[in-house]
Amino acid sequence: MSPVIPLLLALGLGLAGWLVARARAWTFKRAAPHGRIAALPQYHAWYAALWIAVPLLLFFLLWDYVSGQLIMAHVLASPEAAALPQSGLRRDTILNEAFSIASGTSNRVLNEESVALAEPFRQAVSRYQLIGIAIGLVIAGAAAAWAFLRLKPDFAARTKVERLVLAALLLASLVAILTTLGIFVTLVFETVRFFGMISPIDFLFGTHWNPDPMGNAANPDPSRYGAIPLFWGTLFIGAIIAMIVAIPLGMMSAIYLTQYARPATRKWIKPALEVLAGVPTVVYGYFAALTVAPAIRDMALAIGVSNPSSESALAAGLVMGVMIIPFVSSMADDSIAAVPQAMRDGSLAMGATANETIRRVLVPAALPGIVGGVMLAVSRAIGETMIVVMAASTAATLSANPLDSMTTVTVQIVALLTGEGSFDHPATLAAFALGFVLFLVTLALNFIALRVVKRFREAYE
Amino acid sequence: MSDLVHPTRTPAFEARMKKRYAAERRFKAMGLSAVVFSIAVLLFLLVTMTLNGVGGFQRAVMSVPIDFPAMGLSAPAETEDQGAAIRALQGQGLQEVVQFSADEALGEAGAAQINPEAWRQVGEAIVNDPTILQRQATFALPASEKLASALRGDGQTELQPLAQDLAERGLLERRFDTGFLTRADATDPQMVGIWGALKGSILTMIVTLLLAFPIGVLAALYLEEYAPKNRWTDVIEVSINNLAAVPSIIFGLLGLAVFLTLFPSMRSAPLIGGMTLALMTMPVIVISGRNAIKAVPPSIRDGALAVGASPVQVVFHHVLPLALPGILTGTIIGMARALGETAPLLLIGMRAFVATPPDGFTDNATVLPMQIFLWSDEIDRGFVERTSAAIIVLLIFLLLMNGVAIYLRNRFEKKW
Amino acid sequence: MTQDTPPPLAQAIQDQPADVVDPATSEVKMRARDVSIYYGTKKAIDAVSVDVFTEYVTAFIGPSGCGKSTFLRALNRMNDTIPSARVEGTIELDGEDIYASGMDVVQLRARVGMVFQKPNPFPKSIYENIAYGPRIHGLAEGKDELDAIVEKSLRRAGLWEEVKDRLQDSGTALSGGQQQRLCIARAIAVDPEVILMDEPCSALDPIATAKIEELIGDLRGRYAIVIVTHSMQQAARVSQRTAFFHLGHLVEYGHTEDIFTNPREQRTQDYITGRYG
Amino acid sequence: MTQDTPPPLAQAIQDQPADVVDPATSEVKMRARDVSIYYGTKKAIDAVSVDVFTEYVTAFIGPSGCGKSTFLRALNRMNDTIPSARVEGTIELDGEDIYASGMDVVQLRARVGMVFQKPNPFPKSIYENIAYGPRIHGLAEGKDELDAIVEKSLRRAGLWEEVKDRLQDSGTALSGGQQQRLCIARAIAVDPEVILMDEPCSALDPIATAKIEELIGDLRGRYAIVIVTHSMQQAARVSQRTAFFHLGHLVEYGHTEDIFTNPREQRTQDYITGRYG
Amino acid sequence: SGSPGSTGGDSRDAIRAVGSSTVYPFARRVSEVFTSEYPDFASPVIESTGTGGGISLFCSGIGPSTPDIAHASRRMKDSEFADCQANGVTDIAEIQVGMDGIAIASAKGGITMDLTPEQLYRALAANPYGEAQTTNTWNDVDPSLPNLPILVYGPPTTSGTRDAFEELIMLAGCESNAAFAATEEADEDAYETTCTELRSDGKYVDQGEQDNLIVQKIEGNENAIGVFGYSYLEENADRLQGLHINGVEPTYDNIASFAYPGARPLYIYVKKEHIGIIPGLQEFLSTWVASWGEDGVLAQIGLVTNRGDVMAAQTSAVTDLPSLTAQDLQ
Ligand SMILES: Nc1ncnc2c1ncn2[C@@H]1O[C@H](COP(=O)(O)OP(=O)(O)OP(=O)(O)O)[C@@H](O)[C@H]1O
Ligand SMILES: Nc1ncnc2c1ncn2[C@@H]1O[C@H](COP(=O)(O)OP(=O)(O)OP(=O)(O)O)[C@@H](O)[C@H]1O
Ligand SMILES: [Mg+2]
Ligand SMILES: [Mg+2]
Ligand SMILES: O=P([O-])([O-])[O-]
Repeated sequence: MSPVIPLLLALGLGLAGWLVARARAWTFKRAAPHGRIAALPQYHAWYAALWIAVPLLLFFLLWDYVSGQLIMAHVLASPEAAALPQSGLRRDTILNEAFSIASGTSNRVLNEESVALAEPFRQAVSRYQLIGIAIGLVIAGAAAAWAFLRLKPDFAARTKVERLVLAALLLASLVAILTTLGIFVTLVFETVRFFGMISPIDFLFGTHWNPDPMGNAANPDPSRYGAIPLFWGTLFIGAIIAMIVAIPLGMMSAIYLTQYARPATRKWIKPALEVLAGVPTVVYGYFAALTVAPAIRDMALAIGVSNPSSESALAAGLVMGVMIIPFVSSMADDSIAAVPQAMRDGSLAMGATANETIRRVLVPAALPGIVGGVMLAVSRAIGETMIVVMAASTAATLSANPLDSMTTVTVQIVALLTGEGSFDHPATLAAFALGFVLFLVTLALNFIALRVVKRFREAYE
Repeated sequence: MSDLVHPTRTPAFEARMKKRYAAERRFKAMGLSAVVFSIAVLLFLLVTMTLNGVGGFQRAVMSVPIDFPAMGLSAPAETEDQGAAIRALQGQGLQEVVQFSADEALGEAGAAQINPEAWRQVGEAIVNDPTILQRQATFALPASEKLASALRGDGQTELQPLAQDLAERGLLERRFDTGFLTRADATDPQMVGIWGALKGSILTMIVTLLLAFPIGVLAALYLEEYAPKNRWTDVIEVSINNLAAVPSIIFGLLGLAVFLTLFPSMRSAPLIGGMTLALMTMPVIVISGRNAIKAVPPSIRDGALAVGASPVQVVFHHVLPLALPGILTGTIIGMARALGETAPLLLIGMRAFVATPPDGFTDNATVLPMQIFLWSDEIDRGFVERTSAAIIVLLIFLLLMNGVAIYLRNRFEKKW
Repeated sequence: MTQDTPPPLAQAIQDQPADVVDPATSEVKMRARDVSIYYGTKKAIDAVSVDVFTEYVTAFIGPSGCGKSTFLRALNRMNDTIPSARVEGTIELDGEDIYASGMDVVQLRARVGMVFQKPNPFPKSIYENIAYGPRIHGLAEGKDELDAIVEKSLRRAGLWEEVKDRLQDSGTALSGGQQQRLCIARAIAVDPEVILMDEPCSALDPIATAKIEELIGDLRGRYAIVIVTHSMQQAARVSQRTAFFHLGHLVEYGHTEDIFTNPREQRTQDYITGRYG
Repeated sequence: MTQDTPPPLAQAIQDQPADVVDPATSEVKMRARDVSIYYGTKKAIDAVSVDVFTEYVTAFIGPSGCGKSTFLRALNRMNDTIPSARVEGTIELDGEDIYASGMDVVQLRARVGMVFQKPNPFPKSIYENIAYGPRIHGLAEGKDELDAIVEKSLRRAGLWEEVKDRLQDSGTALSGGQQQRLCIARAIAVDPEVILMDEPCSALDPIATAKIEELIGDLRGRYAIVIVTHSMQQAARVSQRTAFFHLGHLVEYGHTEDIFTNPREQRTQDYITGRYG
Repeated sequence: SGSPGSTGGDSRDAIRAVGSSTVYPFARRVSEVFTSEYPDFASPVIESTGTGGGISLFCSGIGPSTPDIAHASRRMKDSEFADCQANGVTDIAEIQVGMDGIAIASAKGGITMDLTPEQLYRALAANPYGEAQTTNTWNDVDPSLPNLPILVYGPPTTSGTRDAFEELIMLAGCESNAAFAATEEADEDAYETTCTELRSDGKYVDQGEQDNLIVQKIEGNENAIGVFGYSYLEENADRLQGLHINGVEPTYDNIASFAYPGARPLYIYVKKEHIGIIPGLQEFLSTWVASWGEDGVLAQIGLVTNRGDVMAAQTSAVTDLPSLTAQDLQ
């Protein structure tokens, strides 16, 4: 049945209920002393409308499923269905096709049998549609009767309607928990499967990473699943190189903008920095791979490094650092702004210069906030994917040389999961285990950082 | 008292002042250079992309006059749809006609470098206007990628003299390629377009917006206005804050493990992509929504409560309308982020090659940033320009969205 | 000190119109008994009992932080909006316990209106500010009735003449004093029985303050009014009953005249002579 | 009104030690002439001329928003930190125009110290709070000298005995009154010539207030002190000169005793008798 | 409410093909032609997942949620076939669409060498002949080779190219040592591992499924060599040069004639059950046929076409679609 009919029916009946209930509430109101009744007529109206429309919609949702079964039963019982193959894909296809011909969504005939079946489908659909509407009307009538019986001058319709609104709000916020739970369960489930094949010790402390997706899944070689090089690469690119770029630049930008720049300058520069934050990571990745990495390679060649990698950790890290600058600067900006004006005034009134005030009073006072911000930035950098997918390597080397190629957790997740669909191989599951580690680490970083920042804010409230 | 020399009025103090002011100037200069550096990087990025990308909006075309009356093609039946009509023309030897005309006009070496798909363009022209068969018409047919790169000055050296020669004779030139904005992905950089990816992005964003916006706003209202302070709301609060910080690729893992398990046949569909991105965007909307709601001064709530408004009325009559600009700003920023997002979509199959734009939410599709990623991996030099052109298109959308957000924020920034 | 500078508080009381200084017995509108109020575990009000009379203005005075606002907000359950706040004891409105479970808070607040320290008009038009309450309570049928209510309320608040030509302007575009009168008009519009005012003049300049004080005098006969103020002078000028709070305790409660000229407690005496605060 | 409640302000003045009520002529430390101050286009102070004398405490009083703080902050150019603020007229320190282009603001602020309404110790140790000024100005050579300055300043601020055993504790861990004395000690540590105080007691309880007032009395002989207060009682208690501001104008300026017992202007009279504010 | 409930399966319009990155560019091209020739059918979805990944997806079952076609740059393995059978994918048609060679190449102007499988084995094996890998430069492998660091970019383990490289080059190089070959009897598994396992100390760099990237990488580094399908070499003939193996250059003819040691056939596997169920599948196969000739579009982008008799057999196979059996794979 086309979803339009039930929708229109529910809305139409709901509207009718709304109008009637409102009229009725008005009669109460006119009759009431001082014209005061417990709730405004419009709340009575909404009460009735919701009572009619919600059960009706729920019924139609259910009916959609039930009638599907009934229609199928009807069609299969029809003589035309005798010609159908007994089971399998073809049978499903013919039925699907007949159904789409019957409902007019498509005319393509791949299987001739479906044409004959279209008619029984058509019959069944219209019969069950009628039955559905009839039952729907009965339900709507019953609901309306129930609702109208309760409409009285002293009926607290508003409270009832508002309770429903609150329930909707509560449901919406539960989505967040569901998502978190979904992520957690997904990751834990697959990770546990992975650890059933590869011991966590080998995974967390092994120094050799070279999973073999085509190897024997039943008997994997745990020595190929040592993730230390990935963790190191992730840290080196995201937490070291990127932060060496982002922290000083971000901090100094924030200080300049909050303490020195004229409001007019600030008004232009801040959005520009936000644009820097709004550039998609895939663009940064392209920039890193196409412009920065070759430049770094050339530079390395020029200073006499033999055979430098064209996907050095440095290239990915530098670009990631640039991406993080606005993040650090806005966190630092917020933190410095959260230091009460009184601190700054206090210092200036002592005869301190701006730079003394900033370095000796503002930054120390804002430090918890700034540290929290940097932790958030780190968590963002180590979870960043596209830049490293495009500019870092897939080779898991354990090295402290920024010109070497390194890989990261996110690169490996992408590498292990793109395309490869077999969910029971440890190499695929390893991606989930890596995801889980990444999730836990960023979670911990964020959790601590948010706490730190919150406590810092509270200190000044 | 006044005869006592104050330590702040000694020559030693004055001398120290000089140093202090110098330090001050140095510090300020450092700050300025940090800002300048950041802006410079931004500009450099934008300029590089623009310079690279301008060429990406063009392609090399060759002028081929075709004398239809001499070729004896007959117009396909009007009833036929375009595909069948073109197939009919193909049966009549349209390919050879085009090849022959090209040979005539460009010489054999040149004609060999007509794009193998070019004859379809002629076919489409005939289907669109059968009267063209009565006259001679000149077509600007795409050249092969090899010739196109020779014209750019890279690629195989042996083709470069040919390219130069044709260009000098005015038969080969680079023209603005309107098709770039209307075609979908292809294997040949001469033939690619971004409409497929752009449409995929639009469909995906619609799903994301429809899911994330209402859920995000309602959740923000609940948490900020009604949630009792208890362990449950703490859990909600913590999960939202953490979701906002979970790396995007983790959402891809979720989409892969949950959505694609529930709807296995919807791999690569904007519906699934949109759902995945909605989960990612929702917390952003919740957080910015809460901030906007928090910024509505409590005195307004008090005022409404004190005349006897119920909490729901307070929120829907006063708080929400006042917070709306802030919520919208946050939503736009969240959507901009989702629009530029690639990583989670990599894992749910939105990286497949699809040669036509998607028709609906359940069609196979890719998205603009993913198209950039895919093209960036292509080896053909032609793709470098095309990639940058696609980046320009993406950046224009994002700059517009950011611009609107910044405008909204400035416009409605209230000092209560 | 020269003789022509009279002791200020007594002077202010003497300036009140004679007929109101000792009004005829009036009925008790609100009755608080042994009310204690906690913020979490912190006791902000300790066993306070006070009566609020119709046709009187009752002033709550006391040094900052003594709990005046806290107690005031308990009278129309605005404390409900502070999650940590908890009220013990009984507060009755016309003999009905307002903290009883059956009490409809929304209706209570319509009966006990409130005006705040900082004028807080809605960022809507002047008209909409006043019309909001009648609208959500369904007090007017049709536009005409609503117009009438808006005009009447603005008139009573002494604002009509100033704004009648710009009812569609935003309420926030008015001056501070006008805004405060707008808030009073807004409170009046739903026909309350009691009006609570928390330092309604502290954000205003002297001229606007004088206007509000005058307005309170005009409104007195019609509503029970409770006003919190940190200015003893103001209390003396506008109120007939005064309650002096200190550190959460009600130190003294009685006729304003008695409190200011003949306090029973040493703490009251110290406060009104400016030894602290 | 009974006879044993004396007129409060006069009483407060009489409570001052006899020798300071009419001090010997003292030199003018700061001289403001025709000072107008604008925030953007809004005039917050209109042509005010005031002298500040060494060894005197000068009090600025007036209703809220009349410009007391604005004028006070102009005296050590703290207004510079507000981008929209603009000062016209001349203000001299020892005859030198502090708004002259050659004026070194840093040095000026070291000479004219300031204490704020809300105590604002740095979130550092008590020791570091005091040492901050001497350190940035390089006033001490070596740790010993610094220790000596810290001790001396804390002693003068009457805080030494209370904190000497916990100099490394955070300054923010002190009570409000102690914090305010810490801020005074911090200001003293750089040996200023003038100390400006903007409502230094308004965030404090009565006992802490009393301590600060006592401290101001002790410091008076050594520095020129300017104090903004909204409590007339406080002005009467601690100051020898009083300036009464109203709506940006200086209404009256003179000996505290005269202002409170025998004001020349009606507005002053109205204010101190509580007709507004 | 789009489909009747009990059919359970949902339908799919677009053909879905997954697998080899070597076949990917050809399949993409075919898909493009198919899309323009049959605009009524949805455009096929082609994903490059590597041969192994593709076949494992392909074999995961039948029905609209599984791919219709798997691309392979090597023949399906017995184990994979068994997996297919176990999952109900019993009716598979195998079509050899053309040939490819494992090209070993460097950037134009970069390193040139004439290598033997044995040299390659010794340079790239994790444990050549069971001993520890100690070579760092080509010179360490064989004094006749240049004294340059070993750096080889190549495909990952999921890839058919990798498989073919291990099979055709590494194993051959390993077997050339008769003494070691004798140990096969003792432990077949260990022998196999020793012969095919590539070193993972950074000399051999796994480049993911993107053969393009390998090309880019060696282009940027003149000392690096790359391992990828011949079509990529041909495509990029302007910037790459193929290295000789056993003195034979990787060229079209040498591959077609199997003179070049790295020659191998390319396959697509089709689920016969899906024909008539997924719209356009049969037409898509016809498009392959139309494209794979010597003057077809695929040859233009580097496909080494089947030789005459094979070509004929395969062309008829597309219409007959004989089912693959376990024996065929022996
Ligand atoms: N929301 C709250 N949570 C916790 N404590 C509070 C809260 N509101 C007020 N308090 C505390 O309760 C006490 C009484 O506060 P209240 O605001 O009632 O004082 P007040 O007499 O109105 O003071 P003021 O004259 O400054 O307005 C104070 O100690 C205050 O700090
Ligand atoms: N930063 C500013 N920008 C614009 N106007 C200001 C600013 N600071 C103060 N004003 C205005 O200047 C006038 C004088 O303010 P000021 O703070 O000096 O008053 P005050 O006498 O100190 O009042 P209070 O007793 O409340 O502290 C007021 O109208 C105030 O609104
Ligand atoms: Mg209060
Ligand atoms: Mg002030
Ligand atoms: O992708 P492959 O062809 O190397 O399997």
